Amino acid sequence: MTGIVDWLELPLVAALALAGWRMVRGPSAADRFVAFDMLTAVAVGFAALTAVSTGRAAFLDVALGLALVNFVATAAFALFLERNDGAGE
Amino acid sequence: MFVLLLVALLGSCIVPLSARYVGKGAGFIVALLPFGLAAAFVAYAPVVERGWVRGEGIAWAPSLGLDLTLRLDGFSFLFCLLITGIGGLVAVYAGGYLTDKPRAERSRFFTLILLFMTAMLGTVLADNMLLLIVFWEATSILSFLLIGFDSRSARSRRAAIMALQVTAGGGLALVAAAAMIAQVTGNWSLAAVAGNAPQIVASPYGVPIILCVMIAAFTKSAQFPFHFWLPNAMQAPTPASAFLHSATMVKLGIYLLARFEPVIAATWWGRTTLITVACVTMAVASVQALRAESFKSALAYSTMASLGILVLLVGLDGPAATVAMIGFLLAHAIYKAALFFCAGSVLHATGTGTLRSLGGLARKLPMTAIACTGASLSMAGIPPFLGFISKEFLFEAQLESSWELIPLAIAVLVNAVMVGVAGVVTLRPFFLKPVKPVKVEHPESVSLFMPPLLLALAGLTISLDPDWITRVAIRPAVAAVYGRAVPVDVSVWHGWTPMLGLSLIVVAIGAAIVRWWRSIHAFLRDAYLIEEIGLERLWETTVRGLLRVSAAVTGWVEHGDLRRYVVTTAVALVALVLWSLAVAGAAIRWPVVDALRPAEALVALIGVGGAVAAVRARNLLTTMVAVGITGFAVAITFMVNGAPDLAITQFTVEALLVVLLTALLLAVPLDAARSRRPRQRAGDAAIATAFAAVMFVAMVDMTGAGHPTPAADWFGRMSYVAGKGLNVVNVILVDFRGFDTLGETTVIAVAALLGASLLGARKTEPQPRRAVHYSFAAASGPLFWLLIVASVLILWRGHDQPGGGFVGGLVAALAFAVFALARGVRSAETRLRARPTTLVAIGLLLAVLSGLPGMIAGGPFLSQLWWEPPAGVPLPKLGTTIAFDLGVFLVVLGAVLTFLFGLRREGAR
Amino acid sequence: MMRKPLALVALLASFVADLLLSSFAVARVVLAPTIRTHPAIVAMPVEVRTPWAVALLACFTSLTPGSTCLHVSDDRKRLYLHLLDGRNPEASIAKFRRVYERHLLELER
Amino acid sequence: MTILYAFCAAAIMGAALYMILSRNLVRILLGLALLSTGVNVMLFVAGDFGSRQPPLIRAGEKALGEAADPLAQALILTAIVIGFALTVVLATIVVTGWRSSGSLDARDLDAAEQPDDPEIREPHAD
Amino acid sequence: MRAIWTRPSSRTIRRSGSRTLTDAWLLILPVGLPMLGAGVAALLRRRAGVAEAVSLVVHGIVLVGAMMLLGRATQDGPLALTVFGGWPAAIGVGFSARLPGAGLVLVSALIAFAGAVFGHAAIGPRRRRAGYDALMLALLAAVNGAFLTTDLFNLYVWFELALLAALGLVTLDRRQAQIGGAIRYAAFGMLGATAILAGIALIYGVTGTLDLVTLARVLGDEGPSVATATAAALLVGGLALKSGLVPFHVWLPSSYAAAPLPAAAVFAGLLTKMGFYALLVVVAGVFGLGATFLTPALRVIAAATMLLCALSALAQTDMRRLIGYHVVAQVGYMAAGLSMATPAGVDAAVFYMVHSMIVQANLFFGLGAIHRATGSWNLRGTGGMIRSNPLFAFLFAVPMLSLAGIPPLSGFWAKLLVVRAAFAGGAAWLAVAALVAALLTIVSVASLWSEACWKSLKGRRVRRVPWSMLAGMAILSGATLAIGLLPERVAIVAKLSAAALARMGS
Amino acid sequence: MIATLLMALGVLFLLIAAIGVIRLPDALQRMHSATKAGTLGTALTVAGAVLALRGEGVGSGALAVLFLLVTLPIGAQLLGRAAYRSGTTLKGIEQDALADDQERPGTSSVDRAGGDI
Ligand code: NA
Ligand code: NA
Repeated sequence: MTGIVDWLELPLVAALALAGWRMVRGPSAADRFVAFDMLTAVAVGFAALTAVSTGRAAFLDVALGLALVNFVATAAFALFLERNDGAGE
Repeated sequence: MFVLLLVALLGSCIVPLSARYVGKGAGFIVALLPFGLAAAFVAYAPVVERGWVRGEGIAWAPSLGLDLTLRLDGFSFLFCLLITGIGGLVAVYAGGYLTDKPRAERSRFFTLILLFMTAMLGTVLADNMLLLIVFWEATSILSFLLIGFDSRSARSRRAAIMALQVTAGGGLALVAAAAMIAQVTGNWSLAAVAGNAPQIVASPYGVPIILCVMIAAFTKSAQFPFHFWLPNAMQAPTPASAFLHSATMVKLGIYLLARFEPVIAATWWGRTTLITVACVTMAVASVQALRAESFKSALAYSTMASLGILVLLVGLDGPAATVAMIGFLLAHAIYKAALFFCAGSVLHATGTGTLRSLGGLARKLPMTAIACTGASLSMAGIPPFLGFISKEFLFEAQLESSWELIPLAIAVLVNAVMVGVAGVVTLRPFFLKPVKPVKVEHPESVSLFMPPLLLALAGLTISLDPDWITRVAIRPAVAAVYGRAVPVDVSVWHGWTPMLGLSLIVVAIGAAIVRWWRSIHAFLRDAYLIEEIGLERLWETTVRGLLRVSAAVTGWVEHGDLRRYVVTTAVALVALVLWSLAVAGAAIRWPVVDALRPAEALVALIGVGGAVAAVRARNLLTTMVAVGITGFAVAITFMVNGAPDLAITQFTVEALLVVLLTALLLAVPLDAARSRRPRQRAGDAAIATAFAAVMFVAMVDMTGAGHPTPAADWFGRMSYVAGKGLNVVNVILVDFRGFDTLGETTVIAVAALLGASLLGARKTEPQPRRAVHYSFAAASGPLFWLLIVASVLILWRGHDQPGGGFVGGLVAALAFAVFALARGVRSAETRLRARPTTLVAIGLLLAVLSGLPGMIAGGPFLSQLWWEPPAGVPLPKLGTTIAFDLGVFLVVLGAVLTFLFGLRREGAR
Repeated sequence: MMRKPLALVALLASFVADLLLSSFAVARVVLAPTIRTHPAIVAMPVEVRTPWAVALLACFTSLTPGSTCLHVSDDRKRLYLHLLDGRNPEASIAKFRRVYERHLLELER
Repeated sequence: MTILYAFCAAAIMGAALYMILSRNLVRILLGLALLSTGVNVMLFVAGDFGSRQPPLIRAGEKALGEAADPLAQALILTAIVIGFALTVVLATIVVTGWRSSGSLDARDLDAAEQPDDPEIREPHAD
Repeated sequence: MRAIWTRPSSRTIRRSGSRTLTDAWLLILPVGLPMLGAGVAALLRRRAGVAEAVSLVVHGIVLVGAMMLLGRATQDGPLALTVFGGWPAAIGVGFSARLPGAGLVLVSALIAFAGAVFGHAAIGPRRRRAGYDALMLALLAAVNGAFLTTDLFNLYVWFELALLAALGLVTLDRRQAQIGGAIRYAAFGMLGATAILAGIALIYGVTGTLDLVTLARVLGDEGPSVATATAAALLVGGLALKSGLVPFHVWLPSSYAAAPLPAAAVFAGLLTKMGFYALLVVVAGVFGLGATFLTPALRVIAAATMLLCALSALAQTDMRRLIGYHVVAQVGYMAAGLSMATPAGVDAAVFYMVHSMIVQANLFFGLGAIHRATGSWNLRGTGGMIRSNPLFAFLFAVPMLSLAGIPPLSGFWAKLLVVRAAFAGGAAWLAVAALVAALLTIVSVASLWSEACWKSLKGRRVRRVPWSMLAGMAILSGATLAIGLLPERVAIVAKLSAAALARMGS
Repeated sequence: MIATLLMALGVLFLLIAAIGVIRLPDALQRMHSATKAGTLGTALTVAGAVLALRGEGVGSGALAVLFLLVTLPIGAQLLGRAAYRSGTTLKGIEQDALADDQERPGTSSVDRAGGDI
């Protein structure tokens, strides 16, 4: 099981890299924040795979935490975008 | 002697208080202390007379090498008599001189004068060199305070500072000398210096020691090139000038040189240096004495010349030189103090001290005129005054020593100048006709004319009946300085000797100087060159230059450019590491290469990629996002390497940073235009690379050393057994190393206070804005509660599962963040119901107090107690750790909310 | 009595199905040799009135194939949707109304 | 893997230093945040990460089997939270500075003339 | 239901009996009580008077406790040690009443107490409501924690606490100049902390332990390696930054100028010395004086610090910057002592620390009083203190003369010990540098005295200095005089400290 | 086996989503990819993991997926409108009904400063 999971990590890393690339590359701020959402999903995937490879459910707690917290970051990003043009006030 | 010093010290503090209540007679009351001390010292005369030495010692601070050892020999005894005797007269005189001053000021003056007297006594009595330095420096400080006594005058302040700069510098040289001597001989005794002379000279410290002693002596005794402070010191009130800057303090240099003569003489260059410096000083002082315009400065320069003579006499070899030195010391102290008193009286009476504008005062100040005449005759070396005898000794010493004629010639000339000065300062103010009438505002009083008169009389009586003083003071002093008894013949008439011939020449030249003083004076006055090459100006230029250098250096170092500070720091840090590595000279240990796990490696590299992107981005939002990627990748790295607690914390922190930093970015311009030139950027890149390289190498070596984990292993074994928790990290945080956590919690609490202080000030609420997004607003309520429940669960389960107070608090803060984002800060605040800082304070109290129950139960602080339900009862185990973690939770929650509310509000402005 | 739970189950079922379909649709677009999309922003009239129902509708429309709700009009009468394939907006809107709003109206009662 | 992580820690720290050398206060702030991330990785490298097992004792067992270094993790956790606190505090100070001086350039820090301390002169003015 | 409160059985209690119990309370008191006080003061900060009262009481109790603690530390027999939680030594985090830490706790308690007294008139209700009292208490906790801890990482935590508390105090008034100072302070504080943490990471990686005593033993046994030499340099660099040694000092003088008094006084007295204390422990204790790879650089740093900063002070007209530079220069003397890498040098450094903490805090008090009386921080705007406030002039003269190294005040003995140690250690040039810097200090102090005390202030009335300020100064001036006149006790403590540090690993 | 399959499928969807984030032409379209494929991928992976752990951690896993299902669409709505209102370039848009309701600047200042690397 562990061996296969190790291999499954590779596409995840690729996804991570792509999301990171988009995040850095933009070009618009919205692109970066979309990429951040993607990043969250990939990280949750990582947590799940780690749980399997170590056999410890504790990593699913991490997944839950991630899902909880990253939404707030997305919301903050959105607010930043809305307000940056003075449209929100 | 201790008793006497103690009496002097206490008396100095108490006796002057009388000046606050007594008017004119205060001087007489104050004088009781010095005169009483003088009488007490005279009681030691029988001891000293026999050539014995009285020593006393008390252990004080043996760890520092400091013992209170006092030593009274003939030389010290002579000084003690001069200090206390003249000190008493100064007190009397000052009582009259300062009648106009406010009483508090007079009292302060007496205090300083008496303290100075105490310090002088201490200096000449101290045997331990540290003790000597204590008193020596005290005289410098008191001199500083006395010169600047009239502190409203800028000239006084300047003169005081100059004097302190020079004499305190000399004091430091003395400290160095003492430290080096102690290094060589292993003890601090001044008396032992003579005995250890060969050892000292032979040591590598020999030359520095002698140079330092000379610098100390020359600065104190105003020898060239450190002489210029003395004439300026005449800014002090005249009684102080008479006491400090003529009769006593300036002679401390001579005292020191005399004590060190065996060491100085043991080198081939020591005596030459002394004599050269003395001759230069004498020459410079003579010229300046003739240029001097005021009574006091003419006296000051002549004092300088006299000090030169004394140094010369220390430098000359042979017993006659020592005899002459002691004789001249005594004579000079007596007549010069008298002359200063007279000068002060003239100044006091007429308000002017300029010689050219004075005249005809003999009638108005008759007793002063008599005293001045007597003292001047002694200074001029006219028989039968004491000055004559001392001058005879001087020439005898010159002739008997093994030195060439140049010093002699200079001495003759200098003595002639002294004759001239003596004549001028007596004739001009008192007996010649003034250019214009001189008005006398204060007539002379008993306390003003009695002290100089007594001194003038002493100059006469000692020379007429020298037996007692010779027996008691001069002969023991000579013996003490020369090292063995020397026959001393103090009498006015020695018969027709070469010395008498020299005296006659001196008097003749002196008379000529008096006759043509006006033209000589005028000629020298106009010679600007002398002023120009004066070292005073050089010194001031040096000090000013130093200030400029200081300003320049400070400006160069403290340029105010943060970047350059960081550059300096970073370069220094890297250099320090490289230096340390170079000195240590160890080779790198390479770690055993372990298998590369490609996915994890890529994750880590993505982290690096984020960092690189952050470096390259010029938009602040991009930079923040890139830094976030690094944080994210690092969190995943933690996760895949078995650190769920770290991962969850790092993820939460990253999310919170987004919430908080976007608020910052809302407030500031996002475009960070390049602020560094390309070359600077290249340099910075080099520094950063070097730093990274150094860290990399160190880390490689560290991992090459293996990973010993004794403490970590212990924690793994004991976590459940002793700490009742399955999550070892959490048990470490709340129990094994709970104290770290407590400190960290306090850090966060303090951060919250800071945030509240910085952000809470603005009460202006931004315009209420409509809900950000319909769905978000609608969902924010349930989301809030979901997050709150999650945070409590994370807190509660933290002891056994990933989580704990920190993460719990962060997640709870995120719950409020949802609210603040969806409905505005105000409604989030309303939902909280309390001030965030109140949560912080309560949390901090809870965390600290949770450490006490265990302590009350008899263990150390933070001993966690556990309550376990009886078997079969379905209740969880409870521990004080829960209170601790709850405290942490509240602090974190309150702190993050402080910033969340404040920064979001700041961003919304 | 049973209408509401049934409506809920039906809602969730169609949502899961939509999520799957939507993901495959996205995958097809993304993996196509050349990206061919026809994005459009359209307004969709809303019948449900309760706030939570509107919010839920907005969420469901956001998770189904090729559409994301961008904005709810202030009077809550219109959703503005971004469509990945906006060539036939009326059909898409009609589908949302049929699949989701119907159940939501049911639940709202 | 060890060497790679060491490289990553060093590279992150180097990049952070380069950012701190900038003159834009926000970049400095972000650089400092990055620096603390880098040091955390360094601490992680310092710990023993031979095992990918988390330091969680399995239910029913009394001691930790083979697992990652719990002490290093505890230290990093403390460091993360402290770094977070410092970053936020610095952000607050930067934004306050921006509000009062209107500049994000570190060179302008000293530009303002220092007015005398109001409170010492008028002790109970407020 | 029978509930039993238990303490897990495996804990090893080092000693039993009432003395241990007292030790445990005494050891936590200087840190725990200020922390508790900070919590209470933060809770009640809206009521300025209550917060101040809390602060004064806590400071007073800590002072008494610190005296008892020092008594315990200098007593014969095993030194007091408490490991929090009751875990074995070298496993948990502990506090120990060893020297010089225990002595420095007393000094810091004294300074903080004097600061609390001084602050009665100097700190108005607005600042108290902004959290002044809580921040000062937190600062005291941080400093005492650093002096007492037996754990390297715990030391780092205290540094962070001190950094944040100081930052809070620096920004208390939110003035622009303060913000500038705060940014610099924060940036450099974080840089220093990072260097320290990186050093700790390397040491932990090599040894797997953080206990100072264990580290001293382990590192003493091994020769230097790349990792340990780098760690040492990083720690020295980071701590040099904290204590303001050249060239890591540039941020310091202006930051001190930004802080409100008496916070600046406490910074001067405690913060830089906290850094130096850690340097002392790391260099003399953990790595040991035998680790010669540190000494050459330290000597250069020490000489540069003494000379450059004493020189820089000369041209300053802002009194706070002027004294700020002297604060740094004084650390140079301590570093000079330490850099000799001999017991005599460490002895000198400890003595110097004790002296300089008190004197520098007092000097800042004096500046605060001058500012109160004349309304100016600039030398040009001050004057007339000797006539308007003669008692102040006396109380101010004591630290000034002591700073200049005039006997018989504490500064003289301190400088003497450094000079002697330098000669004895064969670094005569360092002694010369120390003396030259001393001369520069005298020049600077004389002009400060002349300007502020002697010069008359034309056209402006000089106000009376409030009694509480004078009382605060009197406490410290009294201490300086006492150390100067009776230096033996401090000298013995310094000697014992040097011995204790040398023994740390054995 | 099913667990592995689920996980593989999940990871695959995550990868596709990421590719979409790269390949799709503008922010709103990329959001479709991230939200839909990303959510499905995550859910599948977590479900696979829970199966592989024989049900251990099912609570956390289910909650995580549930939470993602709730938050991702809300996040998408938030970001979508924000992107629209901040003036993000929208490629090939054929109809813009929102233009009546919302102002939309020509080019966002964020974007102007944003594309710099
Ligand atoms: Na001689
Ligand atoms: Na001769």
